[in-house]
Amino acid sequence: MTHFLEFSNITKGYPGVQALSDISFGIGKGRVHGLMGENGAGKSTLIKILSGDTRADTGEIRIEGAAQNFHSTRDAFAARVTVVHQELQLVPGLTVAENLRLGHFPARAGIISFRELVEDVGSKLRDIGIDVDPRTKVAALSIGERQMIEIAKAVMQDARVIALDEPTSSLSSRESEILFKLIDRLREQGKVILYISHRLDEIFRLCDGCTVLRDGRLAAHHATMEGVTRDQIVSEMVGREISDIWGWRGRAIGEVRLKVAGLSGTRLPKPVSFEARSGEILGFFGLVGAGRSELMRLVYGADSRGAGSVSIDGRPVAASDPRQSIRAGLVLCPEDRKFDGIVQGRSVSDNISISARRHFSPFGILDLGKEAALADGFIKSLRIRTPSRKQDIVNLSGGNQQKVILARWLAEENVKVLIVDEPTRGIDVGAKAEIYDLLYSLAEKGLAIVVVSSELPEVMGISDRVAVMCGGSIAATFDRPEFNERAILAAALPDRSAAEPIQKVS
Amino acid sequence: MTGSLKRILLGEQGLVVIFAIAFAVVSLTVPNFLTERNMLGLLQSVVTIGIVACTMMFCLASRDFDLSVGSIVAFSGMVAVMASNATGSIPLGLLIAVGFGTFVGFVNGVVIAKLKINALITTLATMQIVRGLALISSDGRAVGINDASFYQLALSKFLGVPTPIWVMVALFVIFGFVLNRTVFGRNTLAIGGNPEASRLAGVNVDWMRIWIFTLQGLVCAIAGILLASRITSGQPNAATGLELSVISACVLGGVSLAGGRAAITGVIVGVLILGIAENVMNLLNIQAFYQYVVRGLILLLAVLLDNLRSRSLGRR
Amino acid sequence: MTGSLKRILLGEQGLVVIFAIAFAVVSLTVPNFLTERNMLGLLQSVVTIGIVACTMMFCLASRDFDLSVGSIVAFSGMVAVMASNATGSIPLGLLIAVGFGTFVGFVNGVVIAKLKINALITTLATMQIVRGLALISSDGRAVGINDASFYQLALSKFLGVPTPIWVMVALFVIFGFVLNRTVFGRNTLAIGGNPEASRLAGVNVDWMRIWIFTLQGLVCAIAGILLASRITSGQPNAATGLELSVISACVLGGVSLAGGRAAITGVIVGVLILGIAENVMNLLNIQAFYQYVVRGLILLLAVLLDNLRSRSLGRR
Amino acid sequence: ADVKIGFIVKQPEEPWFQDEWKFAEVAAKEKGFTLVKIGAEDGEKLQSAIDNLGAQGAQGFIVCTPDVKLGPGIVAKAEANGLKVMTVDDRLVDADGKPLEAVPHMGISATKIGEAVGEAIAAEIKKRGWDPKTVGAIRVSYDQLPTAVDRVDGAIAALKAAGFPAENIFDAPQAKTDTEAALNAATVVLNKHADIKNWVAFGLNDEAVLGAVRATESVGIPAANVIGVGIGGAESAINEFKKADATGFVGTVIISPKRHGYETALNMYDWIANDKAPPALTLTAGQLALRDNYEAVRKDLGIE
Ligand SMILES: Nc1ncnc2c1ncn2[C@@H]1O[C@H](COP(=O)(O)OP(=O)(O)OP(=O)(O)O)[C@@H](O)[C@H]1O
Ligand SMILES: Nc1ncnc2c1ncn2[C@@H]1O[C@H](COP(=O)(O)OP(=O)(O)OP(=O)(O)O)[C@@H](O)[C@H]1O
Ligand SMILES: O[C@@H]1[C@@H](O)[C@@H](O)CO[C@H]1O
Ligand SMILES: [Mg+2]
Ligand SMILES: [Mg+2]
Repeated sequence: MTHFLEFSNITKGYPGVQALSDISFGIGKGRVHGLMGENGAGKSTLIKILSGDTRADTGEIRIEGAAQNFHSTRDAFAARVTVVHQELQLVPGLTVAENLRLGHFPARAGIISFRELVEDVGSKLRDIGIDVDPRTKVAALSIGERQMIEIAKAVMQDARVIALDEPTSSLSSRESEILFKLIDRLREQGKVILYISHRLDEIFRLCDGCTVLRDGRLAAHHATMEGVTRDQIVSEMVGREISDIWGWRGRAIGEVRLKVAGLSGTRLPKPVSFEARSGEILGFFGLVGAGRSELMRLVYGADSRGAGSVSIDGRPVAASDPRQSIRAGLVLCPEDRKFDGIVQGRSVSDNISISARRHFSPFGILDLGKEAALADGFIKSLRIRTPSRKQDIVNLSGGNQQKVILARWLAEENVKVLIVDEPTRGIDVGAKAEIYDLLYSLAEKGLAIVVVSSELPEVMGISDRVAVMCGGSIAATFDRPEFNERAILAAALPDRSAAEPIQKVS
Repeated sequence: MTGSLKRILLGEQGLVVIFAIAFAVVSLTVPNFLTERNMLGLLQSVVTIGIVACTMMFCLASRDFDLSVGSIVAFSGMVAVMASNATGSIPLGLLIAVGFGTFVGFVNGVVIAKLKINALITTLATMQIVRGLALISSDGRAVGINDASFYQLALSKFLGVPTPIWVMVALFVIFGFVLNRTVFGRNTLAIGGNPEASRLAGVNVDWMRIWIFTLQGLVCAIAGILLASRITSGQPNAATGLELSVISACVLGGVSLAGGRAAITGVIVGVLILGIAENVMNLLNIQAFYQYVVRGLILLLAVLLDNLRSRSLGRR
Repeated sequence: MTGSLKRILLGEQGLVVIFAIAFAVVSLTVPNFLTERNMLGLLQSVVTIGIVACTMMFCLASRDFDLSVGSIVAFSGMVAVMASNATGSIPLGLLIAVGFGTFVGFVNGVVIAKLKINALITTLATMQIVRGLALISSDGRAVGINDASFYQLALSKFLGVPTPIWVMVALFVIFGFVLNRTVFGRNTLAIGGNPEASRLAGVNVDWMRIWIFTLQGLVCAIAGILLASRITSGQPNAATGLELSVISACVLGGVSLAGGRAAITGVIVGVLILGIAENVMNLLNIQAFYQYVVRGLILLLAVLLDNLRSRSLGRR
Repeated sequence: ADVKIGFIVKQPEEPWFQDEWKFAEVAAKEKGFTLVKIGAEDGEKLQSAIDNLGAQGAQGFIVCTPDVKLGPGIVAKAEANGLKVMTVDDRLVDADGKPLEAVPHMGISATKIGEAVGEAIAAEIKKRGWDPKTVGAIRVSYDQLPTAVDRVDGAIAALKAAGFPAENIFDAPQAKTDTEAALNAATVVLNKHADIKNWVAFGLNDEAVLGAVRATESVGIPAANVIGVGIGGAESAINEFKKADATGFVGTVIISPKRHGYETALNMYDWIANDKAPPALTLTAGQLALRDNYEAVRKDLGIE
């Protein structure tokens, strides 16, 4: 039987890494097919080959029986294949409309018809259900909004095959739902959709079948999801069983460690106050643009504060300087891995030791042995997939980059408050469980931990207390016994009648 | 400052407004500045910088760099003269010069885009190679032109304004339009803003870079021809250091060296600031050595003002 | 090519290997090249570029740019001479010169880091301001030194090798160590790789940039003093265009203009390539105008070779 | 042994030095020695050039230095390399500015040549019957080059001596030494003094004066009202004389690169081969060439 989209014997190697070995499987017309696997299993690599971004060493892709030979993304586009890449690929200085039609502007004799551009994009966005003015500059959008734009970019084109690489990693459930409806519609139109996600619920909600990769090999292929269970997929992915992924365990909650009082900033005009205690995991939930990331950046001193104060163990932390925060024991894993997290062009080891190295550098001279040991230790304990600690971090898969950033702060001595913004964004199930476990043991050591997440099950699964943000302020807080999905969601939804429209700078 | 004044000063067109104010102040305080003659002289003095800035804007906006412009200007001017002499036809001579400049630009583009050699090094190399060729082909001497109508390119006037100024204005209009209204212009900004995203979106990045450098070469040839006509000969030493002036003008005008940001109004203002600074210093009879210092301070001041502006813009 | 040869040529140290081969070829084919005299002359000829390249490497690695080095070299040399003359004490004169260079570098750093003005523009401005000050303070003429022991700085030898060469070698060692083995060096590279991420990881980016420019100023002063001693006077026109040579040397040596990548071995090779090119062209009596062309071609060739190398490295 | 002589010049791009080299080459052919030509734009390059000559086994060199104050350094470097040295065009001085008498020199006095320009302009003013008080003078200046200062100062001195009022001399500083920069600077002066009808112009070299003449043309001052006298007499000036209509560029003071190039090379050869030291000081003179006699003057000086 020939499939609509068929991968046969795809192989791809990088120096020191066999990213894909001999991958073959097919997907029928009008089907949504999941692609699963641990971080670094080779999912994105497969998508990159499908999009013409990278070329396979051997093997071939067939669409409707015809062999495809993509030399560039333009070739793939011409064959009506579009892709949402794992990392956002937008041009911040251009408008939403321009970004959506980049590479394919409506133009006569090279002159762009801006009216047509804006109208066309506007109507398509409305069609899809995205509420953004096409004339807004992308720079003014939040990550979540950008992600939606990125998805729109792929979906708007008249494609036969659409591949989505972790499209929901920075979407809240509300936007995710918009996306799922969209995918259902595309399925009805007979498109083939290849869907990558680390969220199993989504796979079961959306997919007609799925393929699991492990270490670049095909671990399992399910033509239908009938009879397939979660546990089965998890064990196919990680090679072992994970019974309770959250694994929450109670612990003693102590004194207030982090106290935020009346904090405000340019993009968060209303003052916000909250506290986190020793041993406590405080979850922050909210919809995209609720202001959680803004708040955490202010707490950390990444952006300059308007008013308010932050103190740790009763001692105030100087405003607007991450260094002061780090020295006071307050650290942040940022949400935007690419722009705020990784240091491109530098090794894994360098990325891990960037902050902590000052502790083992008498007179500023590095102890290379200690640095190497530190890096190797984390590569092992966090199971970071990399050929060596000397690998350039940009060559790591998304999830493994995230682990490196976490390792950066775990390496710091004397951390009292750990803020993690979307800590498991792009992290596979197995690693998620490990990270949660790590958070619990850190909390047990007496740290106060703040977790920002747009995944409601995650927030509810691991937090001792949840703060819900809406429109730039904390709308409600819930203690673990009071956790209730509907109540939390309700608190996150803005009261449409009372809320002022969100102002955007274009 | 009242709110609305602040808004005007710090708004999108803030640079233009600041410039207009500075211009008014200079007009009122510097004798002989605001005369028709001086204005025309001033504009003529910025023709070379202004013309070359049009395409340098594209080059910088796409995150590239071109140091070879001065050499191309000098050599194309010489080619225009030599080819006119050799063929006995000025139009043919000009055509050959334009062809030559375009060719050098094309070579730059191909080397940079296809061989993936850093633009700074490539154009530093062609800057020297072309200058060397200019010196070799003329034995280091100025080449004169036999046909006096060649001078008319620069001396002729339309509505009382010399042709070179019109050419500059026309190029400002054309390239302003291209930047804002065409696929080419938007793709240029996209490449500068996020090369990876542009490539993935199907923009032919290599081809765009080749085109941008080719255009740069063409425009340098035009500037070179006008310059040769103004100085009535082709000189192998002309236009040294032009690259830095042009890049300064662009950066002054808000073109980002990190790519992705450019506007023709800014570039025009940048060019005029440089021209006015020179003009006023000479009108005020400021000593040559002090001119260096003043030039440096003006540069700093202009960028500082613009930074303050855009910073408070970001804070709104 | 056999596998292992390929591995050597295209490996980490490929640039060094290519250079070694080129050196061997030149030694065998160019008469008078591989003599002790010529080697010492060659090394002395690259002292200024070599010294300044040490800190320019840091500057580029952190994604900055410094065009003011030539002016600082010239002026600090003059200051050394003038201050020695004025105070009657050479050590005091040198101290004042070093202080002066360091101060200019510090000003660069503060303006760039704190006022957030583009480094290119800032240093283009200080380049002109400092050059202007140099000209003003000397009325455009060279200043001679009364005390002949000033010349000894450059003429004295240790183990048969002139002091300036030792100074250069010492600085290579020091800055090579600083780059790879200290927090300062690693933070420099981190800033170049991603300034925002580095800031959030607790690197004091502003402070680092100020330090880098300050060091650059200090090192320029050292180069300026040695130069003044070698040419036995302080010259306001010295070292013009130095910035481009130094940046070329760094880029030739694999320092990325996009920041985050640098190695001292590369920089040393880059400096030597430039020096050898000049030396050999003069030994072979290549005509001045052709030297331009050859210089350009060597630049292109060196980067091209290196690119081919690192490209096939990526493909393995 | 084979004789090898270096000829180092400060601005190899300048036609003047091309000519000097050309004539030195003639001497080399005649006597059968090797001539090594090196350009050295600044003190550092000059030091390397001398080392380089030493390494190649040259026995002596002739130099036009980028700066006369480099004197002691050049002498020391030459000694260290065992090279004989003589200077051409510009004479070396010590730290106090006194000429280094021990180094043989052939040259022209920058001040003298400037005076020749001034005198030529004054004569032309007289010939045209202008009243000096109504004439403006453009001093195209490039003050960071000491020779340039001396030349224009010479011209000014001669003009003043001929009764030209000092207050009518206006400074037009050129940012670079090319024609375009001179043109732009001179244009400002002309526009600032729009009331003045008659203009004279002088500067560092032909290119500078040409810039000023172009400026008068661009603001519409007829050639009859302009007197520009340059220095050098190379192509840019000749091109001007070849134009069908006379321009404001009336003349140029030609100095002969032939003697400077040929004779110095010959002197150095004699010094090395026959141990015959050159004369300590030879001063050559410039000669004024006008539109109608430039060919004769050039022949006279041995060029062409
Ligand atoms: N350009 C590259 N150079 C070297 N190695 C690479 C490169 N791109 C990917 N790899 C390696 O290939 C392997 C597969 O990576 P890929 O990005 O496909 O993983 P993934 O399944 O998408 O993981 P994640 O869930 O973390 O996104 C990883 O080990 C990664 O480090
Ligand atoms: N660069 C920017 N310029 C202007 N507005 C911005 C910018 N970045 C974010 N915003 C706006 O600030 C608000 C808060 O965004 P923030 O990213 O803090 O929200 P969040 O709750 O963390 O949601 P997300 O899940 O998107 O991160 C949003 O309305 C967003 O549109
Ligand atoms: O610099 C000048 C040169 O231009 C030529 O005129 C000869 O003398 C030199 O001093
Ligand atoms: Mg991936
Ligand atoms: Mg967020």
